[in-house]
Amino acid sequence: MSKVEGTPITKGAIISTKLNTNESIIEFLKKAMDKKVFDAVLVPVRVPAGDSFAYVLIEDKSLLKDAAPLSPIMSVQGAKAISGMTKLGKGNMKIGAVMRPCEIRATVELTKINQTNLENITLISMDCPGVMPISDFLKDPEKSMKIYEDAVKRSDDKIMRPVCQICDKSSMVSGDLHIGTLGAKKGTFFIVSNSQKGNEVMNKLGIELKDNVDDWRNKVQDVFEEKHKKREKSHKDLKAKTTGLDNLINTFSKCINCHNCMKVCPICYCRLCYFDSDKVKHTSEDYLDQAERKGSIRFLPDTLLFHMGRMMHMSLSCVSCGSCEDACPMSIPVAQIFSMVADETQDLFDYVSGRSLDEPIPLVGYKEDELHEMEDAK
Amino acid sequence: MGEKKQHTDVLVIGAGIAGIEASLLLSKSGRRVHLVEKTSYTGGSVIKFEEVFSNMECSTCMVSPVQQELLQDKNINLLMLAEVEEVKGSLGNFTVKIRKKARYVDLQNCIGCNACFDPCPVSLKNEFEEGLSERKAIYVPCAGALPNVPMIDTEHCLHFKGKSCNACQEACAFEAIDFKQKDESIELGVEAIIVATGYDIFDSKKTPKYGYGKIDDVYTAMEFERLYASNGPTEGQIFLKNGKTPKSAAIIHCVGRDEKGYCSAVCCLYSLKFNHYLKSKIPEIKISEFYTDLCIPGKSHQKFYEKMKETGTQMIRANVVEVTKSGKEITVNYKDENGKKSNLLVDMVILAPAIEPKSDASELAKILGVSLDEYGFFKGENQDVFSVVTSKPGIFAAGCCQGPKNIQNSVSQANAAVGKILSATKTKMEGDITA
Amino acid sequence: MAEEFKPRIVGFLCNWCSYAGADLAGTSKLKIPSSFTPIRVMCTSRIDPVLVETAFLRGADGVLVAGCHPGDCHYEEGNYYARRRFAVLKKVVEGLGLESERLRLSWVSASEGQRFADVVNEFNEKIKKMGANPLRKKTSL
Amino acid sequence: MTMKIGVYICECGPNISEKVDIDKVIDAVSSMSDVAVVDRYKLLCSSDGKKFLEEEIKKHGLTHLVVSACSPKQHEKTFMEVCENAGINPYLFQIVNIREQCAWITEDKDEATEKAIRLTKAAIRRVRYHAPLEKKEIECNTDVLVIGGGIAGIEASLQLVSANRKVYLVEKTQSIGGLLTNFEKTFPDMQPSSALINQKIQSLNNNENIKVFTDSEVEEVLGFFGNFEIKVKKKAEEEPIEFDVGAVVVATGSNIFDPKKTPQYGYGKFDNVINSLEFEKMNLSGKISLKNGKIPKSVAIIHCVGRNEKKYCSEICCMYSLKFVRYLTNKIPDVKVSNFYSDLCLPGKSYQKFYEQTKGNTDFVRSMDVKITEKDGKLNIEYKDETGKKSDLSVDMVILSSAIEPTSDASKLAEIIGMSQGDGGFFAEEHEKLGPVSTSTEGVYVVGSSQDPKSISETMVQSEAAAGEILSSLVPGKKIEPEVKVSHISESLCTGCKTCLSVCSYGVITFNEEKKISVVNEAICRGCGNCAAACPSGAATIKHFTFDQIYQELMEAVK
Repeated sequence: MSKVEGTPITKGAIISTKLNTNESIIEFLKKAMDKKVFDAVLVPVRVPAGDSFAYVLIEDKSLLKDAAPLSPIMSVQGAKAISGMTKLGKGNMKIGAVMRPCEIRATVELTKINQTNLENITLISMDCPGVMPISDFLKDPEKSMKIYEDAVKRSDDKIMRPVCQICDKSSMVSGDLHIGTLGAKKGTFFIVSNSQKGNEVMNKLGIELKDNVDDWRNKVQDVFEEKHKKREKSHKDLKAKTTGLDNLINTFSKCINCHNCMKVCPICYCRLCYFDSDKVKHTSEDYLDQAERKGSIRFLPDTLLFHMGRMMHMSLSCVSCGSCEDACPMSIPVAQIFSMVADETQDLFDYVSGRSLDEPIPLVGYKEDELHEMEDAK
Repeated sequence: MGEKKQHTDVLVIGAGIAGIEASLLLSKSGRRVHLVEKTSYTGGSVIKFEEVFSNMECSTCMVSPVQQELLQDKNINLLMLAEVEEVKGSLGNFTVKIRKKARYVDLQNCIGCNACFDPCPVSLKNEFEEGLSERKAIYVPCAGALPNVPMIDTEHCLHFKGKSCNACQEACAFEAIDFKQKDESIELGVEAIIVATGYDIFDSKKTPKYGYGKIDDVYTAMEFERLYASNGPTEGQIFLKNGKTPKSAAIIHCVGRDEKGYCSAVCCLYSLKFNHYLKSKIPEIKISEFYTDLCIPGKSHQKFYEKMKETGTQMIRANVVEVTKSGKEITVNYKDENGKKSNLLVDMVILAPAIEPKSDASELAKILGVSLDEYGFFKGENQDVFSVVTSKPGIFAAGCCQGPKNIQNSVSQANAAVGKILSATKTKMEGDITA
Repeated sequence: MAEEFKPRIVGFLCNWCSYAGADLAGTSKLKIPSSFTPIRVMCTSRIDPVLVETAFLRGADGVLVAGCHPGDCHYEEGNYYARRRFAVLKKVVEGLGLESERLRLSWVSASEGQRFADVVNEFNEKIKKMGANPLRKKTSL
Repeated sequence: MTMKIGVYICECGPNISEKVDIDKVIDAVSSMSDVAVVDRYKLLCSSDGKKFLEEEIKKHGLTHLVVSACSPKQHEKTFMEVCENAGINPYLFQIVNIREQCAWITEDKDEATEKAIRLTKAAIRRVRYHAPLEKKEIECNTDVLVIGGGIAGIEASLQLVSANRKVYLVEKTQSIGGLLTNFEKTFPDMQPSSALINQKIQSLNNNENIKVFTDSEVEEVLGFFGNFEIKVKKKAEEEPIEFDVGAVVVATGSNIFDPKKTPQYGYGKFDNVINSLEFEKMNLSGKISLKNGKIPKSVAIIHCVGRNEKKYCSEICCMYSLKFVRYLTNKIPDVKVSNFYSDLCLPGKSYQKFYEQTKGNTDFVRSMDVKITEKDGKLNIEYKDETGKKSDLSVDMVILSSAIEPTSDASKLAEIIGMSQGDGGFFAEEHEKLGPVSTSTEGVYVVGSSQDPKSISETMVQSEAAAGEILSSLVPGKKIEPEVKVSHISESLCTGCKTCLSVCSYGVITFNEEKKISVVNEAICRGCGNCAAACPSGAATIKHFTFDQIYQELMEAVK
């Protein structure tokens, strides 16, 4: 499986602070709003009841205090927020959006298919320690908060989403700005820019990008390498457990066709999912035919078709964020399976979802001389 | 308009690619077309090729859709086994006499099941396959020929030699075979005439030094095209007379160029195409091309040449090339560019002969009353080498009957001839329609 | 005594090349297993991968996608797009540990009647060895 | 109205009946729902057969028709006509190929019968999902825009113009005539170019139906075949001129390769090294002379200048180089001319003769690695001859036969019109063989050396060819009948991801910015269905090859 190289960026800014990462990011956003670099920011905020987090578009600086860029869970995938906000136009506000690397990668994918408008958006990511499965968090939100913070301190990923535990793209891959904590000396963090837009923001903020960020870059490289190994290993184990006809059936026959996985998927952008459309609704005659052939047919039918169909439609863009698995009421390891297949389909074209806006999604193009292993021309 | 009777039909002579394209375009414009073809099938020489340079497109895939379109076009009166006998009159009102030989197989009734072939007791060399395979006295030239309706070769058919053989008729379930069919003489009035009768290939026997006809495994380009054709005599398998697969081949360019006194424009390119043919069937084969000047004009062809060279083909600039055979071995003797004598042993030789006018071109020119150039091709207006306008108003020439050229240029000329015809009368025609 | 296994093979054939090639196999009276079912489409680029998945999951023993050779597409480049879609589909099937060998992409031109017959017969033999598509009898999908 | 499907099986004499037990087929399909009548006939494509079908349709009041017979390539059209005559929509019909792809390829009769049943059932299931499709007719504008006022554009305009057809000729420079106006003579006939071009320009100017815009450039081309909207910008004028046409002919010609890019020839460094166009002009001026006014006693012509850089042979350089020899020996009888070349490219029937008649007046040096230096006031040509031996020659003047290349603004124009550029950056024709002057944008034609390097004579033929295509398809008073089996995109399902736009090879899909959805221009869609398979939301469908229709066939196939 092709892995993402750590960023080539060598220069950035090293900021000294007494604040923790969350606070530092908020501080940074405040400054940006003071200087009118952003008119508003999009950032996760803990909901009043305290038992979840939601993306909130904040225009009133004073409300930034409730922001939680490093929220312990991912309730809504950030790309969905961005596309919801900008699909019908860029709007007239400059917005800073603080999201996890996988959310930004999903945003990049959606942008390729015209589902967002990033003109007025600055995408800011941070080194991501992962998020907890929502269900775990909800058992006792207060306790979970502690557990999470503690785990982050110890950079222990065991409590995180399974796909977070094997995420080898947990730092800057794309986007405009990035807050780096990996490899940072105590009481400091890195800010690096990844685009012209990013440079301009830093410029307006009067922060020069002249410090050497090798410590961060090297650490990111190490993390990527290590997680990549882990990822390949876990995919191997997963293959053994879940693939092959019988395993697949055991895995997916639990599915209740609620299609939650599709509904929360940032990449699934269709107005009406193909697999909710009339195309896959058939006459009773047709179902009886199948029953006759198979001996019996379950309802609702075509479970595997749904999952395979989705893999066909979105695995090239899948960012392995794990939202689908969180949303599955039957605890099917759907995100792990999708990420495993996605790695393979993306490999066909040396494609990495969300790596760059300049890489078109493979299915909209072709090379004349490729994929000969797939064909048997004379 | 009233004064003199004006025809609007158009006569097209030759149902090769140029004739077909011209007919379809004329029909699209609403004209009625009479398409006269000498043979029993459409497609001319292009359907003999498996692939065409430089994109190596499958020729059948390219042409059969237009052939189908032609056969189903109600504006086009396709007269096969037919020849123009007499042309009178001038632009706007030519009177044309056409002799149409009997096919003895009814085009409507025959459904192309080929049931009549097996019972036929006569077996002959198949000219379409350059004599590399057999056919019966009732036959289609090759599988997939369009229309897929056989004809009877009366010269060899026992029935027509006074014997009491009715084998094919008995085998036919559709009463499609009609020994009583008569040759017809058809008279037509047409506004204009497009000549698209194509070309012949220079007879390599006229250049004995290449050993053609004397030495086995010396093939002409056309023979080789059929050898490679998946609907040809060997279903595309290339092997020597002794059934073995050749390990080496020599391709000799410009066969007949000195004799004809011109460059045939396509030989270098189809010779390079043969590289692809050979390599795709016999990857390990050693190929040497003997040439003097490489003529690969245009934006796409050098790229094609480079690609062919990558396959390791040896390009030898040579003159005084001669092919001899001693024992089992074929030797190509030549002088290289340093004037040094050299030779090369090969299993197989492919000759790239020149393109020359059809043997009956001068006859047709006489009938039409148009002049040929010194080489026997139809002559363009004044000195214009590429023009489709002949010496007689209302008569146009397109494709290789006008001079050697590739398919693209033949089709351009076909469309140009149509352009000239429609242009000359557009105001009138369009006036009629709008009126 | 069990009846000999006849693989149900579905063939999506493009109108201009492969379907014409199949016709030529017919006019040339070549033999092709009767359990092969041709489905004509104008271009391989029309073949919705979900239809191929459906065929596979509903129990087709083999699915053949056949079109013009690269460069010969009647619509200029349709078969290149088809090839990419097919590749992704095959990877998905493979990735899930299912028998991706039951999916085949072949280029057959209008003059290749013999090749068409060979492709289908060869594929048929291969599927015979593999046996029936186990998905055919699976209820809980 | 209830569905009444008629199913008819053709015996095709013995061809089907001997291999397929037709009565078994009839039994097998009769019970299917919506099937009103099933019958057999000895030969349905015969005139009796067609009459029989027509009567059956009327007699039973059939709404749909299935005919199990031969390949659609044989008789689909035939039976669609039968439907029309019998008054049902021809697309409510499905032909089943039980001859070529069943009877003829199956040994065993039971197997063939079983397959014929399967195929016929599949067709019955499919035809239930057929929708009637209506032929559309589209009004079209028959005027034509011709871009480029060289010989190609002029010839096209003259061929096209008529009382009922305006031609708009747009030329970038201040005068028409193009490259040709720089030539004294044309090869191989050596007739004066002026004779050819002036008289054409005359008739062009005298024709009030040809509107010439000089100093002008095309700014915008919107719309499609039969209905293009054009904006032309004239230099020094504020407002662009707007008009509508039905077709566009691109005849923008070519440039010659700049020899400065091949420094070994010393062009721009040495006074008397000139390129071919400069020489044409010098010759036209009547006097061939060196910079110092003296008459050259010796001249070298270097072939293939820029060929390695461009990576193609420009076809005409060998011939115009030979023409230069004629120019030179005409004006300077005692001049010594040498041609440095690698391969002589003289394609076609009349070039070699020209060569034979010219070669007496010049040396032909087959050479490699040609390099030009200056040595005591003269030009020195160093080269390797064909044996690889180093050699040199001293001359007064050097003419560089430069390659032909696309004009510098070709890509800009391609952008505006939506044409693609192919090998060497020349405009891409629709099909290398069968579509030499059409492009993948219907109604846009490309002629002359903007498509591929070529001679004047070939250029004019292409212009006439484009005229042929246009005159036959855009006839005043006639409407265009587009393909009916085209793609359609559902407004309510489209999510505006533009995937279909990127995969369409013919640019027939556009994006509606207000509604944020993709829209198919059914007038020019070719019906390949690529968009339908590419669209993940199933918003795009292709008529007569819909998901449902194929699904039904499929389900019978895997039954």
